[in-house]
Formats: sequence, structure tokens, C-alpha cells
Amino acid sequence: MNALTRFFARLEGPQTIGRGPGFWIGFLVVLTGACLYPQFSDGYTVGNTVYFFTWVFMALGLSLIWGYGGALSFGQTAFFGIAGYSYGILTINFGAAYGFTLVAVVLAVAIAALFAVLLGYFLFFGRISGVFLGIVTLSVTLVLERFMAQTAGPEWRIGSARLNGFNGMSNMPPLTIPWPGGDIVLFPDVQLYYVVLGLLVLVYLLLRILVNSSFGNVLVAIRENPERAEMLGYDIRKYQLGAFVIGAALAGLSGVLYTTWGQYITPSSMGMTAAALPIVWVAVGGRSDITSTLIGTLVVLSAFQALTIHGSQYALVVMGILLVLTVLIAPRGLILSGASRIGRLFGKRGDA
Amino acid sequence: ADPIKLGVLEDQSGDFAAATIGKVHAIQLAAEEINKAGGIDGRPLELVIYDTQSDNTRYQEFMRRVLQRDKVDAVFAGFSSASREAYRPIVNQFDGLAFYNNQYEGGVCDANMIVTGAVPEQQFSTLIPWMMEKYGKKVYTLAADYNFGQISAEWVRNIVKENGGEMVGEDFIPLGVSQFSQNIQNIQKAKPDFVVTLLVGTAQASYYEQAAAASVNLPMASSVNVGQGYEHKRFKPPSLKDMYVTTNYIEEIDTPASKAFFAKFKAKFPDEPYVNQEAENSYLAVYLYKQMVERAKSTKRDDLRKEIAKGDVCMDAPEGKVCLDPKSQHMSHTIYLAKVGADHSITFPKVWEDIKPYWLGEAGCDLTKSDPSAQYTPSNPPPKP
Amino acid sequence: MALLEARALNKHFGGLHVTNNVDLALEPGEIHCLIGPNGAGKSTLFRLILGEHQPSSGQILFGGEDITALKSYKRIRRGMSVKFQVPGIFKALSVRQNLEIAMQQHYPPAALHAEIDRLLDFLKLEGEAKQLAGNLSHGQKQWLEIGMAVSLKPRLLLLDEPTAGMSPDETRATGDMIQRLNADGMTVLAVEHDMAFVRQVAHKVTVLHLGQVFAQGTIDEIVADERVAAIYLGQSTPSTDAPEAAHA
Amino acid sequence: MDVGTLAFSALYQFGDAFAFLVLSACGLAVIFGMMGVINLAHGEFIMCGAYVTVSVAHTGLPLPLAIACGAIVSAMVGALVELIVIRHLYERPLDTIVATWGLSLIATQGTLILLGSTMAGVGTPFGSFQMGGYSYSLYRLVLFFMALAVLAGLYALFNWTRFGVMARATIQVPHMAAALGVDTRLVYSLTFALGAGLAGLTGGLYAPTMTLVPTMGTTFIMEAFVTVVVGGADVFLGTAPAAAVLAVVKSVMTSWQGQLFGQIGLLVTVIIVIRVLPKGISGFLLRERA
Amino acid sequence: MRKEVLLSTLGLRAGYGGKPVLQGLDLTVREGEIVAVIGRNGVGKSTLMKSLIGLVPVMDGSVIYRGEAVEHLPAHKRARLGVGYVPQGRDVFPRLTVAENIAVGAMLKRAVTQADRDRVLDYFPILRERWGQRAGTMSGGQQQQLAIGRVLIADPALILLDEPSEGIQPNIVQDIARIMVELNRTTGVTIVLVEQNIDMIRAMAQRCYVMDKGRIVAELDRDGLADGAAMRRHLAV
Ligand SMILES: Nc1ncnc2c1ncn2[C@@H]1O[C@H](COP(=O)(O)OP(=O)(O)OP(=O)(O)O)[C@@H](O)[C@H]1O
Ligand SMILES: Nc1ncnc2c1ncn2[C@@H]1O[C@H](COP(=O)(O)OP(=O)(O)OP(=O)(O)O)[C@@H](O)[C@H]1O
Ligand SMILES: NC(N)=O
Ligand SMILES: [Mg+2]
Ligand SMILES: [Mg+2]
Repeated sequence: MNALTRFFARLEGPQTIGRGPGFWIGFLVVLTGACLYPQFSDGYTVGNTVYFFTWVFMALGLSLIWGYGGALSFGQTAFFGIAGYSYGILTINFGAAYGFTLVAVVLAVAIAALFAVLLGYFLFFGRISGVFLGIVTLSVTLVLERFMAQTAGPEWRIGSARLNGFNGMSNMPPLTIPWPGGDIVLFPDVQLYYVVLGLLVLVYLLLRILVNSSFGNVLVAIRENPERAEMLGYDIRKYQLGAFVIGAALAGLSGVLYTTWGQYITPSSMGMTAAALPIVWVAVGGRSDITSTLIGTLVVLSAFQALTIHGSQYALVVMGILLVLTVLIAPRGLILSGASRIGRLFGKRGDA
Repeated sequence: ADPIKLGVLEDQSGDFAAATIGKVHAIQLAAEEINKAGGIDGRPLELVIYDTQSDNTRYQEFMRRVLQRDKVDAVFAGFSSASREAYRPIVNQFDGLAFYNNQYEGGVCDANMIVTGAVPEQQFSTLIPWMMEKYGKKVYTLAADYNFGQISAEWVRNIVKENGGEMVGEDFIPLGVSQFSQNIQNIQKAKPDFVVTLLVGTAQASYYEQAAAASVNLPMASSVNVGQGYEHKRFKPPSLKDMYVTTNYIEEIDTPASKAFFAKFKAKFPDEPYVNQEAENSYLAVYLYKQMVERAKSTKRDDLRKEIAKGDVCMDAPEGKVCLDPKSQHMSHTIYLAKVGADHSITFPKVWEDIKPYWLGEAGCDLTKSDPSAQYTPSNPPPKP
Repeated sequence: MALLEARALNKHFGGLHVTNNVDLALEPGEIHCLIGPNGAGKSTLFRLILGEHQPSSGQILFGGEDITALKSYKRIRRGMSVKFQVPGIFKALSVRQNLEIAMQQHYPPAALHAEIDRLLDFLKLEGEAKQLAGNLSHGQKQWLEIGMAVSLKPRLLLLDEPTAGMSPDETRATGDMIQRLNADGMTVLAVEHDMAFVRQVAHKVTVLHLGQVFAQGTIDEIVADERVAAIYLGQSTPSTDAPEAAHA
Repeated sequence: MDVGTLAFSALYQFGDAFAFLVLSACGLAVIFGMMGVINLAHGEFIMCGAYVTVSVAHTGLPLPLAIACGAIVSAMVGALVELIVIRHLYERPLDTIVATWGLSLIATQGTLILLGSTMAGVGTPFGSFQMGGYSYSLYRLVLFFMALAVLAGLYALFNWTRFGVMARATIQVPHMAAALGVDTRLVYSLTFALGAGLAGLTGGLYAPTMTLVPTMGTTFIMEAFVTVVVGGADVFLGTAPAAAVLAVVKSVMTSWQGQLFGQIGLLVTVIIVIRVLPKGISGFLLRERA
Repeated sequence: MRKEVLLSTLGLRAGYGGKPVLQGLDLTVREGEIVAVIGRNGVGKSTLMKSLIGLVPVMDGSVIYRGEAVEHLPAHKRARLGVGYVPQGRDVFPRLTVAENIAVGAMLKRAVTQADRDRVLDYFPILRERWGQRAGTMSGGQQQQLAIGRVLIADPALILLDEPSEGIQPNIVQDIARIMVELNRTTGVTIVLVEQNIDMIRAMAQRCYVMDKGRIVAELDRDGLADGAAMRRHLAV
């Protein structure tokens, strides 16, 4: 009982913004809004929102690794791609019956996490840090991209799944929930929306607990001063590896959800531009706080899409200007800076 | 009357923009002409245009948007094959109709797709034998290392073999590579009679300048260059000297229909750097759509496909007469052999009329009977019934 | 048995022989001060003990166990902790968080915050608990780091110039604290240049010079040693200048 | 084919790869190595240099002068960018990733809007020479020697001049450098402008050999970052050996198995080198020296 | 005859992030004086020194140097007016060699002769011995000596010393005090000294300000300095 309340007490803490009844009432209001809104909206908007949600997991994972742990991984898209392809290969070979797509999600995320264990062991136990870490992870994802791009030939197949090179892999089934009287196929519409929203809330709350736990404390300590953290008796490599694997699993989850959303995965999802995007989302929101990351990612994604829709060829220029201005005006990230400004407005102290 | 809505998803920025902005302009030109002439059965055309920024994920976002939110009647979409594969599942899911107005590696057998671009059998079965006749039987292929390049290279290999020639080398170049010293040396070592260049994207186009600077001086043959990337306009002569290209359209084609099209294009878009084959494919696709809708008196995909099945959806395009093949929903083309001179002027040593996109149909794709929604290649043909 | 034993420790940096066959033994429960000229190798010896540097040759034993090849964090877990010469704190975290990170390993969650409050009080940093550690004054940073080191409840506390930048009163307070901890059983090895402090706390003093053990004994023996005066203490020893300190 | 020809062609390929790596990296090495700014707009400074060079050459000025113009204009743009944006970010270098990525979007798309999707080239000067049955572009040798000259010049600048020492001091402890009388803002501006100018020089040098499109900078980016990072923190100790190692790997892998393996080989080398030397080559050299 | 005032502050308020640490501080230093500033940890001594050289923004009040208000001049301009600063915590350039660190210090002087260099290296022989060593690998006390030498090379007219004895072995502390006094006598250099080491203050200072909570709360003259009990009272917690 005591342990359980302490567990939930970790929902708040110095590592996350937002505390007290005010925040949680706001949280519930937003959550309720998110639950109700499909009833008042059209299929496109809902499907598009799911699309935005799918990326958020990767951003949250990067926030954990980079914002909290101080290790800038430039290669989260490697896990995204691995999980996406794994889902494709598994479901193309074994189909969608008996809820296998759900098993495939778990397996695909596990494969990404396993790859992260190997890579992370190599990186952190080799004491690679700073920008070196960024370039090595980027190199890994680019190697995967280059390799996958040239697998167009029929010899590149796993079972009945063609890797299909740069054109990408398609024809995998969407998520399918077995149901008496006909499986429920989760096309990007209301059903998939609730599934992904549920996952998102779960991941968000668990991450809040994680970063406010002693694990989170140590992670932040490593970011601030790894030597000191080690001199307090922590094996910093294990903590970094732990965060890296969790972050990779979340990137993998994004990859799987993205793949099921569009029934398509491509090598360019592991390319240079794709690799840079999560960094931008996380940095714009405020990398050292998961709430800021979550909101920031959604804001950036929808703002950039809206710009592209309405801005014609000026869209990219405006995006660029917005990014530069954000960095200049909101040093700690748009959301984090905004939150602390609001916090100050209401006379609260020590927010964030 | 209610407008007919056409979605247009093309790359107006990013890597591919140089070859694809003209496609948007061509569609705008055709729509304007059609609307001036009273629309399609009295219904005006309304274009819903999004910039896909050379980014596959944008194709996914916007294909969903045009089909689900904008509820367009047909979509004109895609340059790279990857972008087409990215949006194809979505078109299938919503049972939409998409025109892919681009030359490509071929093989898409999908009832939701109509392809107006040229395919390898049209470009290589003409080009390669002609080149072997003129220059000799030793061939070297330099190709982009992805689906388009690999599959096209496979076509070249097969045709060279069928014609009693010899492949003396093949080099595959990852997309984005711009440095070719090693390949230039490989080619010199292999001593081919000519080089087939299947290089894609602006970075890879740097090959020509670098080969010229090293005095490679070999004739070249291509299905993409000049017709798509107008390298002969972008590079200083004579780096593209003796480049032979089979294309269904380029702005230099000297027929009345072509000159009229080119003049209209330039009148509306005077700054257009070049009117390439994809621009013409896009232009004719709008008219093709008009014809089908007028004949079917409907914009429903099934009604349109009934017209296609009749096998007589044909039109006089700027390139000449073109027809839609009911089995594959691909297009027959007039194929021009363009030769680049030392001063980068274009001549046309040969023209082949009415070259059919025969391969898919012969291999077993028949959309009038079934819709596998798949892409096939010579080494991965449709399953035999 | 000695708690810490260094046997013939050598460390080279390129051509520089920084510690030269150092033998040092610390009895459990003693306060041992390490003094010596700048560059004598004192901080380097600390880093060797902590495993930040690997010795070129020699052996380190802790509680009888050979720890020469052990990773740093394992040595800490065996019961060491350290305050560095240059403050090593978590600058962008609050003072409270700094202590929390150090103490969460040693106190149950329920008791943790009360313990932190106690320690803050003790360090006279209660007013700065929410302040970012990087914004503390130099002296306050020293206090914080000493607090972090002490809070690990080590068997062996390593202090590299704990009173640098402190006023005489604060130096004395630090000395008092160390004596109290020592009375509770903590063994201390401290590097200091402040002779008043050394005189206050040291049971035993080792002088390091040019990487070698130069002299060893009680503070009075050392102060009386003319060779030490020549290389280190100078003409007027502080002990004569500030006699009050010793009796405070 | 005789041994001499083989050796020459191997050397030529190595030199070609080396020049590309060094010239891609040098501007970035100054900006990242000296200032800690992760400049994702590096490629766009290269593009800027190339565009200016070609535009100037089209007016009839000789190519070397045109290249100098390209470098100078890029340097000026760099100084401006430093003043408006980068200056405010020295305290938080990671944020420069986002800011310079934004700048890169602005530059690429702005160029597309203003100057169209491509620009006509100028052609490669100097022609070719024959060696054992192969013909080679003479200009590639010029590029190689320019790479060596840039390395030598940078080494001299940063180690033998007041500016070099001031710049390095400023980057390490800016407030202390200021307290010792160094005008740190000026030093930052000049350093950034130098890096941008070097990128512009690279663009100018490669402009005659490449297609000119707004996105052309991206072809340099990966090589640039990889070289700088394998080199490690010390620009001058690091860049040259890193480029040498990577050029060997790249040219050998490319000639053996093609460009794909050249690229993958490059990336795998990075992963291995950094695993073995976690602080890059210069980190390793300096540790040994210490 | 009293010497000219070289440096003074008037109602100086300065601090970090909008919060003043110095709460209206007044002090006066005359040319050729050695003035000490003492006070407990955290009262704002280092903040004072930083606001004198220009590393902390002045919010209110003024800093007057040679009769001119300099509070809005950036640090490098004040340095060029002859102000030298030895910070608490040394702040040497870690990846520059000793020689290069000295060279940065010498930047202000148009021509640094070998004699200038020798003078400084004679004060701190270890610097000559380690001329090519990277400063970051020097021991703490060695770095402190470098930080002092780095400032002396430029012959400043005013030296701000923030706890110079920290980390330095006792006999060199005595040497430094001696060197400073000698420099003060021979060149007339003015020195503001923040110190906790009473021996050093007594050996050097002619006058002493006592700081508390961002203000000057007392001033001791030579006699006050000699009074050990008074000193300790002011430094008491
Ligand atoms: N990484 C290194 N490379 C080269 N020399 C080093 C390195 N680390 C320390 N040294 C040298 O080793 C010697 C001992 O340094 P150390 O820091 O141990 O001295 P110390 O006794 O702690 O001196 P202080 O009292 O000044 O702190 C010094 O001469 C120093 O310059
Ligand atoms: N960078 C900073 N940001 C915010 N507050 C700071 C900063 N540096 C110092 N402070 C605060 O200003 C006050 C005065 O600090 P300062 O360093 O001037 O003290 P000091 O008198 O020099 O102390 P010490 O004797 O410990 O060196 C302290 O309360 C400290 O917490
Ligand atoms: N379809 C092409 N050229 O990728
Ligand atoms: Mg030391
Ligand atoms: Mg201080």
C-alpha cells in the first residue's frame, strides 16, 4: 500500500513540470477532450491525429535519452525502421489471424529493443559520449538506410516478405483485434485512435513515474556530471544503457504504429532528414521535460503540416524561420519556457 | 455545375523539385484550358494542390487528405517510385483513382492506378538495339542503386544479351552520391562501346561533367537523363555530347503538336526552365481523364474502368497518339530517340510510333479480370494462373 | 589490518613520473593528512585510489581486498567517497536534488527527505535548498560537495582541499565536523594546505614531494622538520602565527 | 597493366577521396571544432559558395577569382548569421542543431524560390591527362592540392598567429578570455565567418564539377560530419589523419566493391574508430602526448 | 598628499538573473593601494570582483575607474584600460599550453619581451618548467600560479585578486604576498584582494573592507588589521 502510493507519488517531482491538483485537473480535462473529440470530428482529422500520435512515442524516448540522460542519439530512426520492417516481415509471413498483429507489435518492439541492447552495450560500455555518440548512432541508421535502399532485387526476401529496396515494403496488414463475430481491423480511424491514445497516456504516465524515480535522478545526474555520478557509486553505463533501450523501444513502437497506419515502411524513414526530425521536435518543445516534449512534438507536427498545406512553396522557409525564432526566443524550448512563464504569472515558485 | 476535383501531389520543393515543378504547371495549364473550353461536361475542374516536399511521409499525409477530406475525384501524384509505393496502400484503402505520370521501372499492376509515364520495355527495347547497331556490342551500365536503377539495369542486361551483346560492367550508385572518379576509371578499364547511364537525382547528374573532364569520350544511352533532368541545359557543353535518350517527350520535339504545346506552356509559365517528359505526361493525363469522364458520364472509378476496358481510350497528345492499355492501365507512347550534340543541341535520329507497354500484360497482369495491387519485375513476375 | 594500503604506486604521464613508489597505509579510524608542495602528486594519488587513473605499477588494497583493477563505482560501493579539489557537483540541479542523488542509495525513500533536511541544516545550506548548485558561491559549493561525500556514510572519506576558500571559522567548523565523523568510526584521508586545519584534525601527516613520500609523523614532528619547512612550509609556520586555531 | 599505372590510379583515387573529405570538413571543423556549434547549415554555405562562384564566372571573370568571390560572400553571410542567430546560442550549443537546421531550410528553399530549381554550370577547367591507358581530370589534382593548402593554412593560422590562440582561448573559457582583453564577440564572428568562408571555398572549388541545385549541400554533409568527428575535438590534429584514414577506406572499398560499399565502409569505419578511440583521433593523440 | 582615487563604486547593485547580490555597495580604492575585501562565504565578494571587471551586469549604481564610469563597458574594454583579473577557481584555458595561456594574457601588451616573460617565470619557476604542458593537466596550485602569472605579464594598473592563495602551498603563498607587495612598491600597481587567509591579508593589505549580504559593513585600517580578534569577529559565521 505504502509502496503503491509512493509509486504514484512519483507522478510528480522535480524532473517533470506540472504538479498539484491544478495540473491534474487540467490533465483530465485535456484527456476527456481527447476522448470525446472524435465524436465531433471527421475520419480524416481523426486518422491524421493518430498519425501525429504515432511519432510522439519516438520523441518521448528521445527526451528520455537526450533530455534526461544527456546522450544525444541521432539514430532513433534506426529503431523506428527496424521495428517497422520487423512488423512487416512478421505479419506478411504469418498473417493477421488470431490477433497475430498484436503479437507482431510486441515482437517488433522487442527486436528494436534487443538491437538497442547490443548497440547500447557497444556504445556506453565503450565510453562513447557527446557528439561522438550522436555521429555513431547516425552512422548506424544511415548504414541501415543505405543497405535497405539497395534490396530491390527478388533475392532480398525473408520468407514471403520482399524487402523491396528504396520503394519500401507494403501490403502488411493493419492492426487487427480478434473479436467474436469478426476481427476488428484498426484502420486509421476512431478505433485506432483510441488504442493509440490509450498507449500514449500509459507511456506518458509511466515515463513520469520513471523520471521522478531514483532511476530518473541518476539519469539526470549523469547528464550533469557523469564523473561525479560515478563517484557516488553508480554504474553510469548501466543507467545509460537502460534509458537507451527504453528510448529505442519507444522509437520502435512509433515505427510499428507508423507502419500499420500507412501499411508502408521505407528506408528513407531511417535517412538523414528522418533522423534529424525527432531532434527538432524534442528540442522545440523542451527536451528536458516529457510533457513539453509531448506537447511540443504535436505542435511542431501539426504546425508544419498546416504550413505545408497553406504555405505552398514558402512553407519550408516559414518553418525555418519559426525554428530559428523559437530557439532564440524560448531558450529552454517553446513549451518549457512558456510553462515557466505561466508559472511565474501565477506566482508559483520552482516550477520545472 | 459542381466542380470536378483533382488532387495534385507533386514535389515543389526538396531534392526532386527540379524535375517536378513542371508537372504541376502542366496540370494547371491543362485544367485552365479545359475550364476555358467549358470544363468536363460543363463541370469545371478544381485543383487541390499540395507540395509533397520530396518526402514520402507527406505523400501519405496528403493522399489521405485529398481522398478523405477534400474528396477529390482523382489524384495526380508522385515522382519517385518510393513516393508512389508510399501512397498506393492509401489509394487502395479508400478505393481511389490515382494517375502516376512518370516514367519508371514498370510493373505496377493495380486497378486504382493509371500510369501515363513510359516504362522500360518502351524505352530500352528501342534504345539498346539501336545503340548496339551503331556503336558496338560491349555495354557498360551505370545505374542508381535502387529499384528504378536495378530493374532498369536488368532490362538492359536482358536486351543486350538477346541481341548478342556483352555486358562489360555494371556499377550501381547510391542515391545522393556526387563523386565518380572511381567509376570513371572502372569504365575506362572495361572499354565498352557505349555506357548506359541510369542516373537519378541531381547529385548523380554530376557524373557527366566529371566524365567529360576526364575525357571519357564514350557515347551514352539513357532512359532518364535529358528527358527528365534536362542535363543538356544545365551543364556546359560538351559534357553531354553523344548522349542518346529515348523519351516520349522533350520540348525540342519538332512537330506541330509539340510546338503548340510548348508555346502554350511558355506563354503561361515563361520562367519554366524546361518542359520535360513528365510535364507532358501530366498534361495528357488531364485530357485523358476528361475523355474518360465524358465517355462514362461519370467520375466513378468503376465507370471509368469500363471505358478503359474497351481498349480505345486514346488521344492525340503533344508527343503524338497515345492509348491506354486495359490490362495494365499503362500508356502506349511515341518514343523519340534524342541525340545530344557537341553544342548540346538536340537532334532526333529516330522515332518509334505507338510503342506499347507490353510486358505487364504478357507477363500475366490483367486488371480487367483481377486486381493484385502489386508491383512486378522481370525477375519477380506475376504468379502464373 | 590497514583499511587502505597503497603499495609501490607509480604513475607516469608521458615523461613525468608523478607518483613514485608511494607506500601508504591508513589504519581504520585515523585521520590522515596528506600535505606537500603543489604538483607533488597528492590529487593524482587520490585519483589512483579512486580508480580514475590506472597506476603504471603498484597495488591498492582496501579492507584487505586488492582493488587495483576495480572500476570506480565499485570502489565507492565498497565504502569510499570523495570531495574533489575542483568542486564536482550537479550544477544545473538544485542543492536538494544533489543531495537526493547521493543519498537515495543509503536511505529508504520514506526517510530520505527528512535526512536531506537534516544534512542541509548541518551544511547551513537550508536557505539554498532550491537554488541551483551551480549558482552557489565557491565556498557553498565546497560545503555541498563535502555534504554529498559524507552522506554516503563511507568507511573512508577522501577530501581534497576541503577548506580551500573557507574563512578560518569555517575551516574550524569543517575540522569539527570531520572529527565528529571520525569519532563515529569514519577513516579520513585529507589533502590540505591549511596548517591550522591539519593541526586541528590530523592524527598522522604524510608529506609528499616530487611524487615520493618525503616525511611522515605527527603534525609537530612535521612542522619541526626543517626539510619540510624548506620545501613546503616556508620560514614562518602558520602554527606560530595563529596559535588560537589549535585551541579552538 | 603495369604496377606504376596501378599505383598511380590507386593514389589518384585516394587523393580524390581525401580532397573531398578534407574540403567537405574544413569549414565544419572550424565551426564545430573551435566553437562547439553543430552547424547543420554547413552544406548551405557550400551551396552559397558554389552559386556565387558560378554566377560570377558567368559574368566572364576568371574561375579562380570567381571562387574567391564565392568564399568571401559565404564568409560575409556567415558573419551575418553569427550576428543574428549563432551569437545567442554559445551557452547552449545543442540548440544550434535546431537553429542551423532552420537556417538550412530557409537557405535551400529560399534559393529555390529566388533562383529557380537549377543553375547552368561553368564546365571543368584544365582538361585531362593520360597515364597508362587511363585519362584523368587534371582539375581533380588541383582539388587535392587545394585540400593540402587549406590544411596547411589552417594549421598555421591557429597555431602560429595571435588570432589562433585567442580563438582557442575564447572557445574554452569565454568569460576569462574577455577578462584578459580579448574581444570575444569579434573572435566568434571571425571564426564563424572563417568556417563559412571555407565552406564557400569548397563550394566554389567543386562548383565546376557538379550540378548546381539548391539541395547540393547535402552531398557534402555526411562526409563532413564523419571526418570532423573521427578527427575529434582538435581540428588540426584531427582532420588530416581522419580524412586520410577515411579516404583509404573509401577508395579501397569503392574500387573493390563499388560505391555502396565505399559509403557503408566509411560509416562502419566511423563506428569502429570511435569505439576504439572514444574521443576521436586527436583525443587519442593528445592523451598520448600528455 | 593623498593619492588619486583609481577605482570606486557608488551604490553598486549587481547580480544574476535579475536578482541583485550586491545591494548598493560603495568602496573607494586609491592609486597604489592594496585593499582587501573579506566576508563570509556567499556574501558577494566574487560577485563584486566580477562586476568590477565586467563579467556580471550592473543593475544600478556605478563603477568609476580613473574618473570615468565604466559599468557599461564590456570586460575586454576594461581589461584594455589596465584592469587585470585573477578569478576564484583559476579558469585557466585547459587545452592551451602554459605558454599559450601566458600568450593570451600578454595579448594586451603590444610588445612582450623575453625580459617580461622571464620576470613572470622567475616568480613562478614551475611555469617555465611546464612551458609546453596543457594547463588542464596541471595540479590545482600550479594552475593558480599560472592564473596569476597570466595577469602579471600584461603589467596591469589594477589587479583584482579573488582568493589567490587558494590551493597554493604555504611557502608560495608567502612568496605571492611578497611579490605583490614588491610589485606594488616598485610599479605602483593597485590591488584589490579578496582573501580568507588572514596571514596573507596581513602581509599584503593596507586597508580592508568587510562585506556582508552584498554591502560593505565595516572598514579596517592598518591597526584594525593587526587586531586579530577584530578580524576574526568580522569573519565569524
Ligand atoms: N594528465 C596529466 N598529464 C600530465 N601531467 C599531469 C597530468 N595530471 C597531473 N599531472 C602532473 O602531475 C603532477 C601532480 O599533480 P597533482 O594534481 O597530483 O598535484 P597535487 O599534489 O595535487 O598539487 P596541488 O597541491 O597543486 O593540488 C603535476 O606536476 C601535474 O602537472
Ligand atoms: N552564477 C550565479 N547565478 C546565480 N546566483 C549566483 C551565481 N553565482 C553566485 N551566486 C549567488 O550569489 C551570492 C554571492 O556569491 P559570491 O560568489 O559572490 O560569494 P562569495 O562572497 O565570493 O563567496 P565565497 O567566499 O564562497 O567565494 C551567493 O548567494 C550565490 O548563491
Ligand atoms: N520513377 C523513378 N524515376 O524513380
Ligand atoms: Mg591537488
Ligand atoms: Mg568567492
